[in-house]
Amino acid sequence: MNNSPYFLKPASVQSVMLRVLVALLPGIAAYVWFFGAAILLQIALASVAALAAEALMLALRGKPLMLFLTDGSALVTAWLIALSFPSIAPWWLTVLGTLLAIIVAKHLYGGLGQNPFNPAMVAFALMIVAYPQLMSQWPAAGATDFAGQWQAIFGARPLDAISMATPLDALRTALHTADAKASVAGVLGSNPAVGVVGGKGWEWVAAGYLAGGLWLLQQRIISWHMPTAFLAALCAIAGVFSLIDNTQFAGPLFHLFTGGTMLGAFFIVTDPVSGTTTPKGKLIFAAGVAALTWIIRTFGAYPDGIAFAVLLMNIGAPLIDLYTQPPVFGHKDKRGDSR
Amino acid sequence: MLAALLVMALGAVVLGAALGYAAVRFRVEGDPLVEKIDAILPQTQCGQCSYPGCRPYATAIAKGEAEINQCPPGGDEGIRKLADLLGREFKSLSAEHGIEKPKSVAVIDEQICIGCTLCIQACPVDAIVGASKQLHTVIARQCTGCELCLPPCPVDCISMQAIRESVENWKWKYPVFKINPAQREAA
Amino acid sequence: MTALQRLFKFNGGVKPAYNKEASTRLPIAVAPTPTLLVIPLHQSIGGMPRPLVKPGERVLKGQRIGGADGNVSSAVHASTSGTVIAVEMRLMPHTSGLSAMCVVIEPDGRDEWIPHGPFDFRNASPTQIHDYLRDSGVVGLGGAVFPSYLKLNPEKQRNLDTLVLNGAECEPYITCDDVLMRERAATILQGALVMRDMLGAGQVLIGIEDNKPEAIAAMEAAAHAVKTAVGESSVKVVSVPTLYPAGGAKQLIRVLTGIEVPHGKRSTDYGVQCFNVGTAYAIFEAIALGQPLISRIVTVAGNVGQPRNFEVLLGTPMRDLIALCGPLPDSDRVIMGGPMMGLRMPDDSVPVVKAANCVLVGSSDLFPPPPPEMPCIRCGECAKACPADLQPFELYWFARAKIFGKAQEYDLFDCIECGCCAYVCPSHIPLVDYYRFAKSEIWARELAKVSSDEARERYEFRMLREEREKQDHAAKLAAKAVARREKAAAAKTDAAKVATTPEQDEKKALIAAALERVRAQKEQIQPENTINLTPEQVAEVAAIETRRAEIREMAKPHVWQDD
Amino acid sequence: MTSYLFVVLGAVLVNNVVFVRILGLCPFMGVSKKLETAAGMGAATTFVLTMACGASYVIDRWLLIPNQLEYLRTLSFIVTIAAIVQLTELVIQKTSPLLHQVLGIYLPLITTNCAVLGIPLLNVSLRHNFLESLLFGAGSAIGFTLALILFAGIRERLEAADIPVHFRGTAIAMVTAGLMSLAFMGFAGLDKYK
Repeated sequence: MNNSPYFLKPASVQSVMLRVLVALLPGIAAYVWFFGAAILLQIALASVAALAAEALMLALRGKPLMLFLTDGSALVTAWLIALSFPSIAPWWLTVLGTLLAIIVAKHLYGGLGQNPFNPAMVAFALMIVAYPQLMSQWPAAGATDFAGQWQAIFGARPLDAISMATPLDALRTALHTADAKASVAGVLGSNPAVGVVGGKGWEWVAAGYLAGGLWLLQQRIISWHMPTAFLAALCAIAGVFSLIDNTQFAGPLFHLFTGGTMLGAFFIVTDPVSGTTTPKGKLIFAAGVAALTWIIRTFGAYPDGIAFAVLLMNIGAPLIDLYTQPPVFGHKDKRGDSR
Repeated sequence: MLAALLVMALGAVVLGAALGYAAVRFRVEGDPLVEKIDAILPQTQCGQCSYPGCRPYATAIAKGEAEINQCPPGGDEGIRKLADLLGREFKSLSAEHGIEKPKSVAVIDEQICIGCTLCIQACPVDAIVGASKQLHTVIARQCTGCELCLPPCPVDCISMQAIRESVENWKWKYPVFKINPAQREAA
Repeated sequence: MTALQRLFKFNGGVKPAYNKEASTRLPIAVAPTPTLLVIPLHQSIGGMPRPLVKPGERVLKGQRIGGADGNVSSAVHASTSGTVIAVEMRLMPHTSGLSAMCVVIEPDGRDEWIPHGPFDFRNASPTQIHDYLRDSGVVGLGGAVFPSYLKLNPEKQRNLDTLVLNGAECEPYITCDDVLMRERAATILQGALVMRDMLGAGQVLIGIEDNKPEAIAAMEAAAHAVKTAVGESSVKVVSVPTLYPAGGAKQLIRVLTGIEVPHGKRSTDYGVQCFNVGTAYAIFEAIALGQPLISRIVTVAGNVGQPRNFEVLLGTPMRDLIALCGPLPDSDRVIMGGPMMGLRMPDDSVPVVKAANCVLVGSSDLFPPPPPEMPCIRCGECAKACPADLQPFELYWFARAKIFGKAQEYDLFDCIECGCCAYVCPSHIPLVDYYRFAKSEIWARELAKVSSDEARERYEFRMLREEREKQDHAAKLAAKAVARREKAAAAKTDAAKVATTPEQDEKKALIAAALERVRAQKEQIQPENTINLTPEQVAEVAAIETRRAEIREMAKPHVWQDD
Repeated sequence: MTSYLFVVLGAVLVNNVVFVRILGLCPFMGVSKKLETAAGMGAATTFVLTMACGASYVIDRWLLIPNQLEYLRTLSFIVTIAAIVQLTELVIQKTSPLLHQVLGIYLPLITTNCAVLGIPLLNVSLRHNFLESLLFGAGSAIGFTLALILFAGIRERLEAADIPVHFRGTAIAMVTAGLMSLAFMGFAGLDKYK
């Protein structure tokens, strides 16, 4: 029989995970509206693959199957993978990424709660390193023809017909090709994929994520530290550099509403397992992700930097936590970084 | 060819001289490590490690002559600490040196004791009091449970008794970890 | 009187369902004397008292049956008159289910007091007060049972600004302090004034959670009465926000004064001393009436028909108390204390002791078994709830893997085991159990370390002694050999009469040489690396030593000053 | 001036000696169990590597090239490094016996740390001047130290994780190193920007 405390607050891992999934729905709805139902197919693929991999690993490790399978954590990983991968990527890309995420990044480290790296971002980074072409084929806004997308996913039809580069990718390619005349305004102005502030259609998906994220904040599933620090730091860095030279550096609004910024801010950076946990550490961690994201987007070789930025900060998370321990009751004056 | 030889010879001389100087300048005497190892050992002085006491064993470990898994009273916990201190891999207790037993103390059966003082001479920590032809008794608080007094006793009047659990020394148990019972053994 | 006090906040805390109303509907009842009293000798923090009575002896009510032993220990008394029928090991009110020495008394029904009278503490020396309170067995009645005489020692108190009276009583179900304040406010206040005079404190702050308006009103009325009667205006009744664990001594001191008393420090170092209201009541009885602590108010609540507070003789079996309240058939456990921190009892036969503020009857409906433990997802809820500002999930992470050193680095010993973290944990991890486990392992290790250090010293001394004996022996042999040779030589040459006996000189020289060798050996034990150090290294060594001292300090058994 | 900055940044992050060049894995795996030892090993390697880069440049430039003895490069570099390591070991043994004991067999191992030989050789093939050689050596060593310390931070936490039995210890450390390497691939292209 258990010891004190003898009664617990009604809360469970499952309800936390479920609410995260619910918070993703507005973004997914916008995704379907602008880019077709392919994303639902990808989510289904990733979910099935994740649950299968989870069940396999749990069975191999001799853990109670139903208890852990129903905790929802595998589904969260699966959905994040589906949402961060191009929705018209071939089916095996999503499935392979999901399997690697669940098996290598999660269960080899002991499963839920013990993985030092964000599994979804491990999947993204592995796949973009291995298949850079396939990972850069994004659907064009308005291309909602499901039959064509089905064919793209299951391999019958060449991708190019329905895909185009994202604004981030286009901008990076243009500025990197040492074309002296290329400027942010020039590249973005002529690009049909660009909408009001970010990618056409993508900005609405981002708004959906933002809405879901705000709901998560209101539900106290995530704390304000990470999203705020992430978005503020990204704004600040992008703002300063675009002030310095707005032909070479895109402005803050562009950075906020393109790529995976909003998904990252509320659903990826906020992962408590692989991130930091102290209040100060959370601020440092999220600001670090923002800085690295901006650096990789601007100077690096990959179109979006969030995955790498998150993984890089994951590496430093234990140390950040170690050196930002909040002072303990009664030790407020002398503690700080004394460890 | 000659140039090559000269260059290498020159290098050898210069580096040799530098090293030779350093060896003299930075000579180290004594071994503070022994103290640190000795502090980890349980000080039962039982000799199960095949050394005459804890300190000799510590010296042997520091010199690299002994393995770290030869101390049964220290148990796995002690080996882990040694492994941590020395940056070596953890090894489980070597079977030839004994097994980890619950901590116990020696008790002399006063009906049988003949007062021969042999156990007094054997006790490494002077925890047995008595005199020739007089009853001996063990100071339980200072007994390390090394069992060295058992063999010399001619009448086998000494027995080891495990320390009983009381409200004072009772320990909270490891919470039952329902997810993975195998981990408890491993951890 | 309550309005002007500025309040502070502590971080964390939770708001569980309080369930306090049911047991406050009826006034305090006096529980009947049971057929058999089992009085454990060890009822306070510190050393086990010595038994002062033998089986067969007749004892009077209030007679000392256990004498304080050691510097920290408190006396135990017979709760009523009767015959001692045994001094033996009996089941203790402790989760371990182990037994300890108890005095078993069969009451004779006459309830005959031992002669007693008031104690004039104003004209007594500090030592007399110390001994009197120790022998009257008053300990903190908030649950920590720390001997009160150690906290009322006027010699040690300097510049004590504030005496805090703890009436917060934050644990769900428990109402013993609440009803005591409602019904006996004047007595509590008298006790508080006695303590204030002993300590020479400036003001008295009585902190009561704002979910006990009747108790606040009663205490205010009493404070007002004192003010009008004797012009005593140093007493303030302060209503504090209801938030578990506001009744923890450190949390209440923080709320009332803004001072945070760190772990391992005494609150008196910060000019504050804190007592439970029940302790104040007991102090009054001990000083003004001369009655030692033989009874206390106990809440009986939980899975019973009519929860209520009783004035209970110490040693009364919990079963008898529960029977008075109409236990419900599905009851499956008895808890001493509240649902957040209470200890599960091995069965319902264990006696009420000084620590028992509440006898909580549980059932699987009332306190359902926790859902299966899930892995920690580091969500940080526990850190938000922790009133000691710890990182409970880190403590858990290392305690689970038995990496105790790391757990200690994360200030395991600042944990007050309030249960907030486990209460909010979405993974239903029994966090406090992990901390209790880690703490008791670390204490055991510290004890083992002390005894191994002692063994090392004794072993080294023995080695030294054996070496000395060997050398002495060798010296003796050598001296004898020399003497023999000389005797032979003397006999041979017939040249006698050497002024002094060379034998003695030789022996002395040999002994001196042996001593010298021993001394030299001792000196050599100094490790070489402690000489010729740079100032930085010396500083580093000193820093390491202080850190070690701190760790030793931290690892000392944790003493609550919660009363 | 910026070119020197790029040499250092490139060596620390973009072409991190451990994660990208995959050099010096033995000490990386061996001495990363605890934060303090990792920092000590990193410091020792930084010292040795910087010294080795300076010394090897001098030897290469003033001894080997004038005498057309380039074929002795590897040999003479190894000798130089071995001597510097020996020197470092003596100094550490005197100044910090515990660090010496903890680093144990890994200290002489710096001799065979391929990073310590590889970086001076890279210096030659990249035609670095003396200052660049020193900076490249120091930068690489800082990258090595960074990798070591970050890795140690993760390993200290992994020590308490419920890792499947067959993956405990070195196995999971290798997986982790691989994933860290993956993360560092995010820096790709940074040193080639315009």
